[in-house]
Amino acid sequence: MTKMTMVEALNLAMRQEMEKDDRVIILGEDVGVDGGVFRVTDSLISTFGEQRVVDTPLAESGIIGTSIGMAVYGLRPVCEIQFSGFSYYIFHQLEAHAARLRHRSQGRFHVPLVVRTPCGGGVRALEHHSESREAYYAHTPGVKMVIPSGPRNARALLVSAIRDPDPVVFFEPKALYRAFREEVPEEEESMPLGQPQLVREGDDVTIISYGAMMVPVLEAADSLKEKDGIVAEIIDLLTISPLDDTLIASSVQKTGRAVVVHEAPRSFGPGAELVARLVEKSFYYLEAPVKRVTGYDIVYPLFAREKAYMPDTGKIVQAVKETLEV
Amino acid sequence: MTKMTMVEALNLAMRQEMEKDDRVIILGEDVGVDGGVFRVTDSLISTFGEQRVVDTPLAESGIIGTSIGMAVYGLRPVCEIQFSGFSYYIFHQLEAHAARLRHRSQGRFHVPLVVRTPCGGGVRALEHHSESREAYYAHTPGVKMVIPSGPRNARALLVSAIRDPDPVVFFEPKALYRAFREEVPEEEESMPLGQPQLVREGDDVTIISYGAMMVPVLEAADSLKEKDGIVAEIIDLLTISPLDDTLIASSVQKTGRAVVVHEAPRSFGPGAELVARLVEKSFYYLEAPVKRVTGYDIVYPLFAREKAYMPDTGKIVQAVKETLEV
Amino acid sequence: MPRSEIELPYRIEYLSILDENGNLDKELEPDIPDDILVKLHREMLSGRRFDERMLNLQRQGRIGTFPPIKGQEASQLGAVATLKNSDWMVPAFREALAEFWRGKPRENFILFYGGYDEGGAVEEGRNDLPVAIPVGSQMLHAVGIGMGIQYRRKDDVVMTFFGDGATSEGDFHEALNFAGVFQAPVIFICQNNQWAISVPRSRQTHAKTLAQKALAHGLPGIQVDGNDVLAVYAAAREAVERARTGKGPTLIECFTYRMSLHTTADDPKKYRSEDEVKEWEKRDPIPRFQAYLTQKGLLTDEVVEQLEADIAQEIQGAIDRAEKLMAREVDPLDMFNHTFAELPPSLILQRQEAELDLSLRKEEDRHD
Amino acid sequence: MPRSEIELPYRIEYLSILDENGNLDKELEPDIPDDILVKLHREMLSGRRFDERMLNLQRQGRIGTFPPIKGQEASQLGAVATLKNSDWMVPAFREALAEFWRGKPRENFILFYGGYDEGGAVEEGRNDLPVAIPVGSQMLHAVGIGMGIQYRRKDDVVMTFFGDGATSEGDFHEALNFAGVFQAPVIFICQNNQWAISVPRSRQTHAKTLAQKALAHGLPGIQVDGNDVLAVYAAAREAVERARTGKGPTLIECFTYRMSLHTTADDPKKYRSEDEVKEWEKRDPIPRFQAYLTQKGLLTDEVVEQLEADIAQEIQGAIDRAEKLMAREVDPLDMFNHTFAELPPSLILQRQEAELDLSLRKEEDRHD
Ligand SMILES: Cc1ncc(C[n+]2csc(CCOP(=O)(O)OP(=O)(O)O)c2C)c(N)n1
Ligand SMILES: Cc1ncc(C[n+]2csc(CCOP(=O)(O)OP(=O)(O)O)c2C)c(N)n1
Ligand SMILES: [Mg+2]
Ligand SMILES: [Mg+2]
Repeated sequence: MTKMTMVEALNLAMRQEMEKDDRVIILGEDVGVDGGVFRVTDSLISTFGEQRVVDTPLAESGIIGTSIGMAVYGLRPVCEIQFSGFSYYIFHQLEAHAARLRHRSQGRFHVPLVVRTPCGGGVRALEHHSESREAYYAHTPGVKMVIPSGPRNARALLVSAIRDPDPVVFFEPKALYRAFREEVPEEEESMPLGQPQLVREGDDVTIISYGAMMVPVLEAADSLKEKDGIVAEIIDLLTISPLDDTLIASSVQKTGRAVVVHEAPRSFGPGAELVARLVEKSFYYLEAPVKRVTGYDIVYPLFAREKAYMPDTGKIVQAVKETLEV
Repeated sequence: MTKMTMVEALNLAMRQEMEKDDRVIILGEDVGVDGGVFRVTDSLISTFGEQRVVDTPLAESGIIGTSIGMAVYGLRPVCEIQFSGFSYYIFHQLEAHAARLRHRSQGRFHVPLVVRTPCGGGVRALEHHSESREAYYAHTPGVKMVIPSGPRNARALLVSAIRDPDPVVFFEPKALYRAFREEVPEEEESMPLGQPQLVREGDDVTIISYGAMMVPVLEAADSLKEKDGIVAEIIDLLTISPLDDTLIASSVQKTGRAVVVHEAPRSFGPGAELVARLVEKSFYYLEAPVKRVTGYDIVYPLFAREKAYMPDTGKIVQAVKETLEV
Repeated sequence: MPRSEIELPYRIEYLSILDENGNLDKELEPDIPDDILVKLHREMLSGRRFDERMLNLQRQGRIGTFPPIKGQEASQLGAVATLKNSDWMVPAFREALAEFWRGKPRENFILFYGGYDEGGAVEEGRNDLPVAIPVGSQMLHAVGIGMGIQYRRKDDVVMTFFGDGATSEGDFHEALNFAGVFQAPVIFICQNNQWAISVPRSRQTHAKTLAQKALAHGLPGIQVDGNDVLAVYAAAREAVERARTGKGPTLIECFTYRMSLHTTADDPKKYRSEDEVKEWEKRDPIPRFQAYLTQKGLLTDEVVEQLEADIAQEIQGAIDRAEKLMAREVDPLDMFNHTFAELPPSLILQRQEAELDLSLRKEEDRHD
Repeated sequence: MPRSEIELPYRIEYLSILDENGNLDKELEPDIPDDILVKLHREMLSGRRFDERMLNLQRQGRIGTFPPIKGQEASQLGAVATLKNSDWMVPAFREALAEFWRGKPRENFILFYGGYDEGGAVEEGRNDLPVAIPVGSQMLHAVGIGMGIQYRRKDDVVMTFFGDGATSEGDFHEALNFAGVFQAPVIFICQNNQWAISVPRSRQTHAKTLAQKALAHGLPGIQVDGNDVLAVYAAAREAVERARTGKGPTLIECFTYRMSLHTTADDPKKYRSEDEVKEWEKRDPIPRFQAYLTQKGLLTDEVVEQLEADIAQEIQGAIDRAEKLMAREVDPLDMFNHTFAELPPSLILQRQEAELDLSLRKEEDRHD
């Protein structure tokens, strides 16, 4: 197995799916010759040509709108929105059509498209380049919302997203693009959408998170174990929506305590749904209030103040301790 | 005092604010001669003229984008998006600019605009005309999200929204437009944004809701009282975001039980935040899991199946009983 | 070098062949097979009658809000009649006649506006997208389908419909622009019926015509008399031919008129004069075409009379079939069927919840 | 009546006055006061040097990603120089020079790209919106401001900037269309620098020019040599005059070139040839204008030498001031200041939480 960055792993997923399936087509701004501003589609154009790796005009609604048409026609467009902060330009198309054409046509049509887009902060970027608004998509019926947390699961989930018969919004935590390498098998590997993963077992508390936050979550768990003897069970959602809460429920029914971590603003954020699900299914097992460690409900600051905005190991450790102390 | 429908009350709010303040300007599709497709801006054009009641071209992003410019210039645009199901066309402008110009300009500019838009179901409408997606706006820092529940508070809240120095998304439950009349004083009346209201006192359970769902909620409370002797305390949020949970907390600390009701899809919906807040602040008072009575996570069906989709008195009664039984 | 005019490849033209007074421009008269001419007439008439019946049904509360077509029969049918079966059609929401031409059963219209999702079904083999209500959003889908056709090296084309109001939406321009860049085989048919609910065409844009919007994207654009089915057909056939032979997209503005209500929820008296409507009644697309066909010997008064009877019966049949379906008890749980290919666990639970709720209701009803 | 051309009110023109070989079209030479000419030159040169210094700072990691201007000095400054102080300016993200002309302190640029929200501040009295990064979104704000000006019966105008890429966004068309319908006093300045990151102008649209996009909305459009500051100034002055006298909006396409990187995160070698860049270097806006001023007796080599020294010092001053500010410890809690006019209760709690967290951190740091 080769050690790959997330960028390389995502590239591999697209390359192999394109080799296997001529319905798979890449569209987006700068995805061709430039290989994407983060190089995720690097050199795909030289292998597959301009017909299959399409540099589009600068128009997000145009990208998603034509992708919907292609998907209805029977292709499998994988389109890139350059930053998730610009994905709101596609929102009306996604909500009104991608998410609904299956229903509207009573099953005659469906829209197997993937919207790949880099999300999240921590890379000292400009305004609109650090946001995490997965909740918008997660709250939209008819759309699946996926966020990987490392090269290997990024590759495997993207493969499944491409094969999925329904629209998938695929957020790529840009802070992880080159943060670390993982063994990624050359041979085909996929992972079902809709299944959170148990990353580490523990008895004292359950930490639920996803995406780039898995890094400080794991660090926090290490620190808690070493310094405080607290053993956290860790769950990586991977698919935010449709959310399967089976694993979360069983874990918290064991540990009795939970902390939820995400970069997104707290209020009406993904963490709220996790708390609500825990209350619905596991109320009587909860021994302490579930804590949310999240971004604040403010405009994401420029990078001089970014560290103060972002959840990090310290904040997570603190929250876990508070959850256990009570 | 005159008995008014919500349509009339909203019209009164705009008329009086326009009389008092020449910065207030109405913009939207069909808001002029036609008086709006629901007649909410009826005859304002004949009083205030085309300069202040502006029929725009059919372009939602254009409406909000020009309104942002007007607001920055010092006016107070009140723009109408014909149905909230089309408000996603404005999402990028709202998120990227209306919600951020104060921050971006470090306080030099602010964006005092109101986006009025009819929301919700129950009126046997076409596709896209029945949705409730307040969570999108509630999760957006820099934007306020308001939903009235009757003629009188609609008028008073709209007055405050118009006067507010920041952008307000004002959802008008179209099912309530002409559903009932209330006494609405001719003299000026406003209500602060950001303050949920205690609608009815009770000791057994707290029901939290807003908008059109207040009707079945109150009906359910009546029925529970009469038939089962259960006395529910009822809270009407009015402002969804920024959410002040003080009243909710104190109520549930008294009753120990809560049911949340909204039309919006359940997952990642507004109810999740309410549950999360209750868990954060009132966990040790909760005697039963908080129940959510909501729309399902599916495409809103056409009206032959609408009744089955919508929360109603029966579902609320049932949820309250389940909450009390445990 | 200094201040000079830039030559653009396209000029905007206007086309009219059979005018409201029955004058025919022989030179331009398109060569259309007799059976197509007769079918066009039949469908126009049938559309007019269907509209009338639906208005009745709506007023009786038997269906909900719907958008009438009256006045736009020629511009819809003249355009869509130039398509092959394997071509694609992407309508807005006022193109029921075009959809019927393509094979949509009339009862589906009634079901749809009667509140039954079933009415949105698109039959296998008919390459049309369903109705798109969000204004301006559907043209991009047509372009994507066109790009798919190019990718598969087919010689099919895509025709998409939209109104004058829709040309103000940004998505309209993104669609024209993508179509231009990729030279996709798309025919953009603008139904300029002069009104977007209460907003007149003159307020929609400062441009003299809608056809000239093509120039922004380097495409040919033409304005045609949309109440002249011959002109619409001729212009559409030319555009279809261009698209089919790889010569790219065209924008056609059909200059027509919405003679009736925007939808049944609308009251046009608030915003337009009776006189204007009367003026346009003179330009009604049906009488002039009927006169033309009569002159050509393809129609007689008796034939028309018989036609009216046939049409009335046909429509009644569609109503009967739809009402029969609507009279049956629907299973509300069907609403869970088409959100995803497969129900995810969270929706299985919600479906169970809905099922339980429905059964409790039934029980209560029994006890009441 | 039959097939006829429709006369449109506008044709698209091209304007060039002082070409890359120093040829001057005397007839068209605009009458610009000497002090403005000299100031234009100074600011162009200063912009070039500022760009170079910023690239250095960025490479040293002292600031973050930023978009260089090199090559577009004339098209920004020629345009903005025609505005009055009370006029409004709505930039995209590559118009720092236009912003400096309007009075933005250079240190704010450094602060902004150094990651300090403070750099976004707009001083009282300067009627400019801050940088807008979402492509194509800001022109609508300009139109709204223009509508505000009309409403208040002022004779101010609004100038808005955007790139070639931005003309593909739907919002660009909605802005032109609203401006046309309301005849708002807006000057749309398209900085066609031939590239939108890696996408060449030819791929952005099938249209021959970007100026012709005005035709879609019934507006006058003109293409000018954007590296010819005289042509840009002349065209902008004409458009400003038109807007100021109630004659409505204009679209100006400045045909120019991005001689440097898209942003400091970009590698243009991946997508364009060195030859192309070399060709455009010959058309550099600065040398030709400098030669023109020298010929006019407004500049000498010595003056330019002195200018270079002054500029270097000025820039150093801005860097020093910015770095002094950046060296101070910032209060991260400032990030809560500008979400709303007043902090709502939920944010007061979050702010307290952040404060507590920061103080815990400080404590930990002390213990480490
Ligand atoms: C994005 C969007 N905005 C508003 C509406 C409400 N609406 C429905 S039809 C219509 C007018 C459409 O005018 P036009 O495009 O000319 O089509 P016509 O109705 O004349 O056929 C409006 C504003 C909508 N459906 N979609
Ligand atoms: C809506 C949106 N999509 C994508 C981007 C990423 N992006 C930043 S600049 C740029 C290219 C802009 O090209 P152009 O309009 O020609 O301006 P230029 O950079 O050449 O000045 C892109 C794609 C963005 N900022 N906003
Ligand atoms: Mg119309
Ligand atoms: Mg450019």
